[in-house]
Amino acid sequence: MREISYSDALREALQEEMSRDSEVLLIGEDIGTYGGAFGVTRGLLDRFGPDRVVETPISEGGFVGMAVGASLLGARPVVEIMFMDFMTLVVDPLVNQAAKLHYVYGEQAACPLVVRTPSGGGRSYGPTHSQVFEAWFAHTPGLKVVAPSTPADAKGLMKAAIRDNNPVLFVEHKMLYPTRGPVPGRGSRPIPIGKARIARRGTDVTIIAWSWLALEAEAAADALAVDGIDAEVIDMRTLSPLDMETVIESVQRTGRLVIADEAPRSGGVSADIGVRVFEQVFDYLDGPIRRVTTPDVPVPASPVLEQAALPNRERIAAAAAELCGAY
Amino acid sequence: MREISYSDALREALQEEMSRDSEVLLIGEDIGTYGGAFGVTRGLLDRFGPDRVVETPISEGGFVGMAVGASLLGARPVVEIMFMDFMTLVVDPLVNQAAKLHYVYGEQAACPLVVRTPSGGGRSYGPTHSQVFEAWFAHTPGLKVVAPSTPADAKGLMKAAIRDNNPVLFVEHKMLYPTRGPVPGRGSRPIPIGKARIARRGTDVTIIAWSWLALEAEAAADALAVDGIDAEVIDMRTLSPLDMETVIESVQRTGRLVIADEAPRSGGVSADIGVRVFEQVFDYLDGPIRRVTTPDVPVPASPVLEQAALPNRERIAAAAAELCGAY
Amino acid sequence: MLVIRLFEEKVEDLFTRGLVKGTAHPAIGQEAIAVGICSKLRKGDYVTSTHRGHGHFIAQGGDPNRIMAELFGKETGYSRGRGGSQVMADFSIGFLGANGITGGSIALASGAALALKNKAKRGIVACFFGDGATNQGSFHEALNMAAIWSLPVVYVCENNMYAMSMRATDSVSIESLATRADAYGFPGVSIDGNDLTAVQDAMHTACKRARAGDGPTLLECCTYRMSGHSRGDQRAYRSRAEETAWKKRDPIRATRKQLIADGELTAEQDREIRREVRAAVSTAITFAKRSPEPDPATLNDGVFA
Amino acid sequence: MLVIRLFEEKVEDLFTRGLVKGTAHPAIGQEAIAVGICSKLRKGDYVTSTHRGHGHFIAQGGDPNRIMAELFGKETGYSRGRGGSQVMADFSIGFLGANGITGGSIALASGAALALKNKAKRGIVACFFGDGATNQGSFHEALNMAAIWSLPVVYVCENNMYAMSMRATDSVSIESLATRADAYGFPGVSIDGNDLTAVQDAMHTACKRARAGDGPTLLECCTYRMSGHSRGDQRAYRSRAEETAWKKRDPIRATRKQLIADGELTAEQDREIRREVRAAVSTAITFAKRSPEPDPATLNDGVFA
Ligand SMILES: Cc1ncc(C[n+]2csc(CCOP(=O)(O)OP(=O)(O)O)c2C)c(N)n1
Ligand SMILES: Cc1ncc(C[n+]2csc(CCOP(=O)(O)OP(=O)(O)O)c2C)c(N)n1
Ligand SMILES: [Mg+2]
Ligand SMILES: [Mg+2]
Repeated sequence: MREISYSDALREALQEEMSRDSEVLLIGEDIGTYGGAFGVTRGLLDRFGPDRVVETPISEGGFVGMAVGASLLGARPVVEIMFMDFMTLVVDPLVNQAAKLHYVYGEQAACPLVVRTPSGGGRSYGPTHSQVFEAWFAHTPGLKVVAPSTPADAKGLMKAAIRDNNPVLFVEHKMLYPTRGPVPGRGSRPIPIGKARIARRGTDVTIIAWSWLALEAEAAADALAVDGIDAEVIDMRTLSPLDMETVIESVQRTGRLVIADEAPRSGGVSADIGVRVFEQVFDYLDGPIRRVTTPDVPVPASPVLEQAALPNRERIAAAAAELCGAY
Repeated sequence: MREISYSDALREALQEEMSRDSEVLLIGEDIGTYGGAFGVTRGLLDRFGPDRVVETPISEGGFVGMAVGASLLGARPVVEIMFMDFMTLVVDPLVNQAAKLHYVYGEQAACPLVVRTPSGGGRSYGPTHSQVFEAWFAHTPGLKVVAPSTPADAKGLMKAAIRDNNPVLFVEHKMLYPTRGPVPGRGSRPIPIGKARIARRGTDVTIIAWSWLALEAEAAADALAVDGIDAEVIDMRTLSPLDMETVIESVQRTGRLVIADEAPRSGGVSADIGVRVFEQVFDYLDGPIRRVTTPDVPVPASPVLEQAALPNRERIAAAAAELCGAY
Repeated sequence: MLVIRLFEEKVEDLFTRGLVKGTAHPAIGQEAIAVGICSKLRKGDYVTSTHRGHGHFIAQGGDPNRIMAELFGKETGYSRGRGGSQVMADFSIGFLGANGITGGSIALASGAALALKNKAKRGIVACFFGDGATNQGSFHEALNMAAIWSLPVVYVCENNMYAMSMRATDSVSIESLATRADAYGFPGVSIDGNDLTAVQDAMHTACKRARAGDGPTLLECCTYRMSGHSRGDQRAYRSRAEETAWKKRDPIRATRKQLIADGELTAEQDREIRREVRAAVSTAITFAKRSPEPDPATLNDGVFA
Repeated sequence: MLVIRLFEEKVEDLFTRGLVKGTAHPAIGQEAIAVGICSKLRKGDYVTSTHRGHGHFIAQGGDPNRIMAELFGKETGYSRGRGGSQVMADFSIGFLGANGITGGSIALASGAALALKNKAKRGIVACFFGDGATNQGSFHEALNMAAIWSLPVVYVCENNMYAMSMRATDSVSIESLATRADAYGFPGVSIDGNDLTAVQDAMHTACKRARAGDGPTLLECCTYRMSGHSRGDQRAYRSRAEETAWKKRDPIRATRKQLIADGELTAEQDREIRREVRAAVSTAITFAKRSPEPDPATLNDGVFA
């Protein structure tokens, strides 16, 4: 299969869905001629025109609220928030409006909305351009949260998110955009939301990750293999609802668990996965779990400090090795 | 000691701190003549005048941002957000500004800000007036989060929060306002942020709760005692930073753990506490933990559905009894 | 007329008897706005509302039985008891929902208008909100975008002189809220919101503009909330004299007087209508009381579509 | 003058050489605003800035060495490497910080002004932001509150015709952003932001008003961002012809010409100043390069005060 980048895969998904369904429209800042801060929507304005590619003033709260309103009348908006850090401004329309509409209004109401946003650190953009806020939205009943790590998953899950009748937060880690991989072409199928992917099979320890850290976890598994440790890597892909079935099945086989999460340690999705394992497979574990996370600090700009803050393949491998008694 | 209500205790703390330090000012909607939606600030406008009791238009994001700015020049604002549900509108100034200021700007900057807000359900106010969002802010490095359950703790922690040089989210469950208890008088001391309180000593099972559910947990313990189960109840009081020392010490003694949390199950503070116990005292536990939470649904308005959604003393007791093998 | 009175009586009834749990915000004194605005809408148009939404809902044709049942938290309510006073909707009649968040519906309405514009359906949206809501950031953001995209929406500001306890004159430094439209470059008009005809006339003009694709209008409808903000409001922030003065300008009384003067209503018809309305309200209450409670077993249903 | 040039040269240097990681937003072409505004401030006054903040910081007296070191992520930087280009401050000179959130500093500035007013310190706050930021809800909310409380703040909108790739004329439906002040009931003035004297004069009036306790002013300073938005911007959204036309209105060139015409600057002095500035910039770069990296062991320090 041809290999394309994560950005290109996203753009293909958007383009195919826009061609397939005229209700799909893009909303966001600088998504037209500029192509979006990370180039994902490049060329789509020319192709679909300004009624389908709606460039907005800098009014995140307002245009997400508008996207919710448009979705009530059948539109399927895909909104870009330029950095996940600015999701702080759109919490109200997502949490107090979008997430509750179907529950309270019933069958008459659906909110087929996708909010796309680049998350995370690694590029020294500093404390207000490097954050990971997935946990807030995974804590919101009525929202779905996906965070694919491969170009193929990005394309498939974007298609699923657009066709889903619920609000979906689509997390695109900014380190992933240039990464490449095989991606099916036109007319490829959506990948179901809510299913984790076993990225690598192994027997000694389960490593759970998603988004950028799923790639780091695979690299960690390669390194562990050299030391004779056979790690299984689960790419969660969806953070809400969590596919605990896949996790539990794996942990029951390996008896050891490492969770990698770029969010600050307190209150991350890692805690949620961890506590569910605790509740469900207490008896199967050979030892405690290890979480590899950013400590409870803002993400510093300086490359030296940023690298000290963020989880990476070395730290994931070290945690797994420690659990396996290798250190 | 005289008994007063939770609201009165808060008002006393505000009044004493305002008298003690002229930098303390109140900011919020309808906090003057109206006295705040739940009456906490009643009388303070008359006493301190409009420069100290600043009534705002309905502009939550704006006036929290302004409070942050004022705090940079030495003011110690105590902001009221009328319902915790509206915290959705103030995430940006708290997370992207207040929480990071000291870390990035160092000693020159402090942000001695308190945001007070009534949380939770139980009064049939419906899905946008009954929510619990503590987990979001506990997930934010640089913010402290307190949620006292007794009038005495409310007074002592409010004093501590006001004197603290960091932004503090002060959660006041709306069911607590009319509850009464002994409260020390004028000049009483602050209660340190970050320390849990053992509300009841016991040997069979540890029940962790905070805010309104701490009272329900105590009632559950009373009920369990009738069945011969001796429950220890820990009132966390502070949700960030977590006093894991007290928790761990207790769990090591009892070997069993129930966590009660009014937030939706996925991603609540209950997950955070649970996973830390898992990481730290894996070997001491006699069985899995039990979390008693609201399921992942919006809080319905109908009393019947609301009661079905929210944790309460019966559910807490049932979970503890199950762990103790009584059912 | 029937609708206005039904509305007032119903809300007053609710409010004074305190038969329902939770909270409710009666729109007593503001009925002419709801009726005047909604009377100009057609099939295919939409309305968004606020925490003070029963009047808008009834004016748009909402079923009083189901509204009342929702206040009682019953399964037959518009939100099957899940929403309560501030969270109910009926999309089939174009009522896109009340809203518990002050200003929350302004962006929603504007987005609905964007969807209508894109579909060239020729529908418009009437967006209700209070004087207090004009100080929210979402008001600013949405009105600006509606302006640049010429969206078919009419912004209806019910300036009832107070946001809870705060006087509108204390929350802004301008004479008229209609001025705010200048910041976005579309017309802002201030009218007497207690004068049904004035509301209808202004709405007529605004609708024409919206339907022609010329963009939004901001209507400031000046009125007075004759009741408290919500249950339990002592109204310490305003004088009884002020309230009495406004009672004289009661829109229901004014409209009745006008209709009788114009010969469109006889005293007999008026009494008849009042009887009918009172009966309809009792029916609604009986309906609500007799309706079943929601089944707790359904609590987790419908979180996702 | 020295400051303006220092600023431009420095940012240009940074930008074109790409010596630092992360991102930077040069204010080339906008120098007259920063200098004109800050030149009217006194000790005890404050400034809040934006993502495009190096110019404001230098104009307010920030140390180029420490700014440059921050861009390099070094321990000697203003934020000890923790903040980067968009997050640095020096409270001792009244610089309350750049800001990574568009519009984020507007409420902060207004709150600082509230604190100053309460203390009767007579200080004022100058609040910089771009044309794009005027579309944020926080702009609306803060300006309204500053108006009702007559806060001592001057809102300085640098209308450089673009917010990233969006033309200001596409993001609003009004002729001049100064009009937005009408929605709050205080003066809004539009001036040529490339004319140092015009900026100073307008700021002089606004300061007088603020210091007298009469409340805020909105200054729209019209200018042009001569460079790209940030590193990597291809500027496909605007024509080279437009850029060339604006080059002719370069504020540095205009100011130099004016000063020479007024006899306040000789060609010799001008060359000397350029030399000094170039040297200062090299010094800053050397300082930054030679400064130590932050110690990773300090990562967790200082989260709480
Ligand atoms: C975001 C938000 N802030 C505060 C409230 C509490 N609240 C409900 S109604 C109201 C007053 C609204 O005033 P206005 O917009 O004038 O409408 P009115 O009540 O006068 O009809 C307030 C403060 C809320 N529901 N939402
Ligand atoms: C809340 C938020 N939205 C978007 C951005 C991304 N962004 C940074 S600067 C900018 C343009 C700002 O335009 P303007 O206010 O005119 O300032 P200028 O860049 O022209 O100086 C954008 C969209 C941001 N930093 N913060
Ligand atoms: Mg009002
Ligand atoms: Mg600009």
